[in-house]
Amino acid sequence: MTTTEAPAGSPAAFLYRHPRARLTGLLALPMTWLVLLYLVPIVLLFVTAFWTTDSFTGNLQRTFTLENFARVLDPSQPFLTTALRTLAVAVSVTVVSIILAVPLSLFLAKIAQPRWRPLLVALVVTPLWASYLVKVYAWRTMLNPEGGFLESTLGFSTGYGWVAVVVVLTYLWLPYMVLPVYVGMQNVPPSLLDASSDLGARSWRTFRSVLLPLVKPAIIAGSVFTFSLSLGDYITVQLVGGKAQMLGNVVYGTFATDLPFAAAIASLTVLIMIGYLAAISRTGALENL
Amino acid sequence: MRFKHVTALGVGIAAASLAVAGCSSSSTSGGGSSAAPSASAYAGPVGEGEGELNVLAWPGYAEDGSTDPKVDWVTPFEKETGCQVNVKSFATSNEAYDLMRKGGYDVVSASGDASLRLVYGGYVQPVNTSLVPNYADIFSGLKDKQWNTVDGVNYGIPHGRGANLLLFNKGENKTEPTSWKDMWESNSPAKGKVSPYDDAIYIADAAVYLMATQPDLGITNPYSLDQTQFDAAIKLLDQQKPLVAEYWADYAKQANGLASGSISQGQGWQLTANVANADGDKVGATKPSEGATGWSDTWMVAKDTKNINCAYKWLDYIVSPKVNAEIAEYFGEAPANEKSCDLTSNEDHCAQFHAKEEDYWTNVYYWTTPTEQCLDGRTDVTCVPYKDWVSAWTTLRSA
Amino acid sequence: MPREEPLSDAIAVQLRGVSKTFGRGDDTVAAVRDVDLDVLDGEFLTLLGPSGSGKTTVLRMIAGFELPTAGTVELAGRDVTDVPPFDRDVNTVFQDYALFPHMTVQQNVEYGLKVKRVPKADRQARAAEALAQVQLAGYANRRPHQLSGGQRQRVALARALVNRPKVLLLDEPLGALDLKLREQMQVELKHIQRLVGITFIFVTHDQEEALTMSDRIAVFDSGRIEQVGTPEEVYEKPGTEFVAGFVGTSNLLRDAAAESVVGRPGIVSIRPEKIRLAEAAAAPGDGEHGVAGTVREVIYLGTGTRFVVDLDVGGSLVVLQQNLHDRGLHPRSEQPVTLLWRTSDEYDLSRSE
Amino acid sequence: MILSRTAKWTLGAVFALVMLFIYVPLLVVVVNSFNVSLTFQWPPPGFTMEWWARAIDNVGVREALLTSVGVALIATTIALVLGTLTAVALTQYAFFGRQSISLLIILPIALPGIVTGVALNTMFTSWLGGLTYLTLVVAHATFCIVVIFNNASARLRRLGGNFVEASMDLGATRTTTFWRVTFPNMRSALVAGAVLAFGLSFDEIIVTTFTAGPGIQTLPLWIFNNLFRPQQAPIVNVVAAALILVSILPLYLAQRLSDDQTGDR
Repeated sequence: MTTTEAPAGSPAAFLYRHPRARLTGLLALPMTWLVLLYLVPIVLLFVTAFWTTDSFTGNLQRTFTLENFARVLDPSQPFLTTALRTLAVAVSVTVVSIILAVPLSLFLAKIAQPRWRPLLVALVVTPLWASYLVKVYAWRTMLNPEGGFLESTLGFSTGYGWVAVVVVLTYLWLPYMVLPVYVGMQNVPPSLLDASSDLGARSWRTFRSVLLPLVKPAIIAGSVFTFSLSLGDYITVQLVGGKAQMLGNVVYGTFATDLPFAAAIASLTVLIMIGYLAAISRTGALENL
Repeated sequence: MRFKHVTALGVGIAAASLAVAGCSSSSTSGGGSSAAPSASAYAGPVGEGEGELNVLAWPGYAEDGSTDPKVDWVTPFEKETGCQVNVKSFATSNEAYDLMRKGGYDVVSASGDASLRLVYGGYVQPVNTSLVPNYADIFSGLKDKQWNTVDGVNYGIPHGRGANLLLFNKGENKTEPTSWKDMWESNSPAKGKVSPYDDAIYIADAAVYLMATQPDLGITNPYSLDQTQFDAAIKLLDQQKPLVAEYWADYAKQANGLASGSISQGQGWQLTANVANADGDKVGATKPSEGATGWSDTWMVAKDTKNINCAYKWLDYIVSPKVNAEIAEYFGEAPANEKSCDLTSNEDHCAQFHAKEEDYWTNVYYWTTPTEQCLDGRTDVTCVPYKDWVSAWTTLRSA
Repeated sequence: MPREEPLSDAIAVQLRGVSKTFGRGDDTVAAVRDVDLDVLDGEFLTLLGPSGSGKTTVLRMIAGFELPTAGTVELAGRDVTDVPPFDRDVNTVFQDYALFPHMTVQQNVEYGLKVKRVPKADRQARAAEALAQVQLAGYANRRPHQLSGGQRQRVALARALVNRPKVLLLDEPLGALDLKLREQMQVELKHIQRLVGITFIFVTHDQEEALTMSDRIAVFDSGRIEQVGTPEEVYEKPGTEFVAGFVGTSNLLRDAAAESVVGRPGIVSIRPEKIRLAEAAAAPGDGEHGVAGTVREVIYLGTGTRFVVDLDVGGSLVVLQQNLHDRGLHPRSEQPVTLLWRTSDEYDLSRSE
Repeated sequence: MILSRTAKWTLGAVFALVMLFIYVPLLVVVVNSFNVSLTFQWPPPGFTMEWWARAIDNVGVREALLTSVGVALIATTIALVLGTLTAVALTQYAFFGRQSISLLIILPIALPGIVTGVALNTMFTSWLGGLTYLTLVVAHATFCIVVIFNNASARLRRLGGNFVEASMDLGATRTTTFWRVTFPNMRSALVAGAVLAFGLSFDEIIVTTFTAGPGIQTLPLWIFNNLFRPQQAPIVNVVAAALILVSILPLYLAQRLSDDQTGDR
């Protein structure tokens, strides 16, 4: 790209005088893309939840109805319970990930020898790149109550069910928590920790009162991933959940036969996620994603 | 980012959505009506292939060597016709129906609970059987049936039929079971190790069991249930739930469980048992005394296919005596082509699968899509339509 | 400081009624309010003021980084109010130098010529010349992070000068340097300016720096120019109380104190080095004013000593005394003294307004 | 940080345990890729190289691998353009609605994949004429944008606006400035972002399931279809083991590049 000094009337000069035009130019393409290819489909899906299907062919009938939402929210139907269970799984996975990621990152950022650090971090994060399916499948074979790895080496296995779902989802999404928390800890200036020690705080106190508050935004940023990825999962549940079902499975199971209902359930997960984002938006952690 | 932005966006989406939903409330999407569409079949002749064919098939129907290098019907077809075949396998009729509806596939192996929906939905075209030479050799008992022919118009080529069998792990079941009862009754020795099919159509399996155990309900056709009968079936399914280890949609996953013993009994296909026994004779399959649900499959052609010549070539190829025999043996079903019975590697295959005995099939209830108008001929009641089967199944699985 | 050579009367930069507000609605902040300013060709003009006084914003409007909310900016008679920076014959030395980290010193200096498509040979010659000018001839292939602060500063200067701009803008360029280096660079900058004859507009909050280097100083406060004048004028005859306080040490007699000492109400400024310390009972001589007080603090400064004296009539004055061998009276803390100065060294602020 | 000896030991122990938790399953996969038993009996009755040999010969794997690489490359390229543009816009300008745009950017990754998948599927099939290779690429590009955006804007924030002004001051227009100054300085961040985006796209299964056209098989789809096939499962293990081994390289690279952010020291 070679440009000479632009004459006063050049497009460059025009754009300079019109920051709005410049901004529009920059954002036109990405915003068109995101709105047309992401926001519109999401809105359409939400719209679909107000429609119904033909009882024989299962085709969409564009007649306004609140029936799908009524069914999702009907306490005599199991879907609210499913939503709560799904929420519980997502929260458990997030909490366990935090409990594991914080000491792990602390070790990496503040104890491990600096020259080993990149290698250790790579070791922790590498599983992110091993195929998702293969990892779940590995756990399925390990958890098999009849002759699986755990049963034959440790003598016991949780089998397939909710515990297995939480363990495997934690396994899958842990790196998404470790990465931001590790970076967050690295960005805490050592002088702050020294100052805390200097003021008489012991390790635990410094950790709780200085380090943890400083990496809180990073933890929250990580939790967006662990929470959202767990919330929408259905494959892990299919493979290691036994007969357990989460919201994702309901969407997956009804999407072919009853799209409006699937859309209503999907809207419920979107609602939960928006609620979560709203709750954490005050912390400013979204800037850290 | 502040709270108000998040909420504002949410509210914005919601408002826009409601506006759209309300405005278009009067229009109806195409294909929703219940009148059979009037379309004409391809007149022919079947010419040069278009070079490509997208096949939607039950697993085991269109093997290309990727499951087992020795099992490959696709490659010879590709060499013979120059039609490059992409195979997508599906786990349930609903999945097949949905994929056909969304387009992109040229031919599909549809079971009875999908075929009529495809016809009435307008997603498949009539088939000109005179362009399929091998059609002549199809068992007459499979031709012109209500699931492949509407108002005298043929919509596909029969492929084969089979029953959904009781599969069992031989280690867990010392004697061969002869009844479905261990899959249904609360005091089952197989408790926690039962594997039912994960689809709304499985409600019919409960109805089949009820036909034998509760004759008072008066069920004569498991796909034609009035509300009382339907409720009884759902109750039975609820009773089954504590017994269940996993519902299956992937036959190979079920084969895994049956072989390892983490599943003791399950409803499934002969193919599943065959796959599970690859490592040794561990799994048995039987049609219990109560009878069973089953399938009679039809190869159909998508309405807007761009590869009509390849599609007709495929229809003829896939029911040709040799290929039909191989598939029937591999999948474990009765072939559709009469001549296949002489070509199976196991000479007794047709006998074992009762291809020629219509009697055997009397208590096999082929998958059919339930409609409000009772299929068993009753007119004094309305039956529970398929949509409600699906929604009951969704509720059952989520509970 | 006397001007060494007369400046031409041609005007290099002219600001008329320039204002700049940031933000919108309730959050509006007026950074610059209605500023008029003429900068003469070849002049070394300093914009002096505390942080937030608008001096940097004015500089950025001359450079073209900000568009004025109102008013016009002219460069050599051409209205450039909304001309982008890349079309202005002006270059800037940034406070943090803003050297491109991915380029060598040579590439940094050549950059401006390169984007104007100056032929390679010419470009290299001019860059070499500019680097020699700032005494960095041997550093062409280094990267910015391999240089010391002073060296980076010089590269930034060379990068700007090589383009031979009509006006060079310097935004607190010496702020990041230590005292020694800063003093050295002050001399050097002034030298280079004389050498190349380019108009320099220099922003600083350091009044001593401003006094040392400038031909003229524009003192800023709260977005307005308080006074424009030679260093001498600004120091000796501060136009406002603010200028008196910001340039040099604030040493004011006001109200009652002024009335009793000088004989009229108002605000009177006396520079600390003009005051003489005398015994408690000493009377002012001819053409002198005197006031009695008590020494509160004695601060040793090396070259001199600073006394803070609380006046009997209220208020206090600072006295600066050279540490000569024969230094006269050198009172201790809490010692009563009389302060004496020539009436001609008084500057009545209330009158000048 | 001054930590007590006990604290250090405890943290070390936690680290070791988590590493065990992370690596045992992967190790099982790798070992099983040599396991003679078709059903992965544990402990393995014997070891064989047969599966590796078969995997190398497997046409399906190779084609799926090529598809995945292709999709990931195109999606990453699109995301690079869109993500960089947005990052430049959001870091260099303050304007009303900026917050909403950054929310919109993160939404594709913050909303569950199945929602994105079903939504895109519905739109593509009922309004835009069905699923193709293109729809898959579009879906992948959409959720990759945020990764590029995050890396690019983190770097731009660190860089500050000073260089841009300096460059314009020296006579370069904004466009020239972008290519001569901004871009060279964000290159390593973009590469790190691209590696991440590539990995994200390469391994995605949920959105892929809903947006891949007929006959298009990415590696994860291939794995999903073959995971339980008795003849194929050992080959799936081989593919997985290979992926684990190959993944270390780009990861280490990405790590190095983002460490490079501190740059001039």
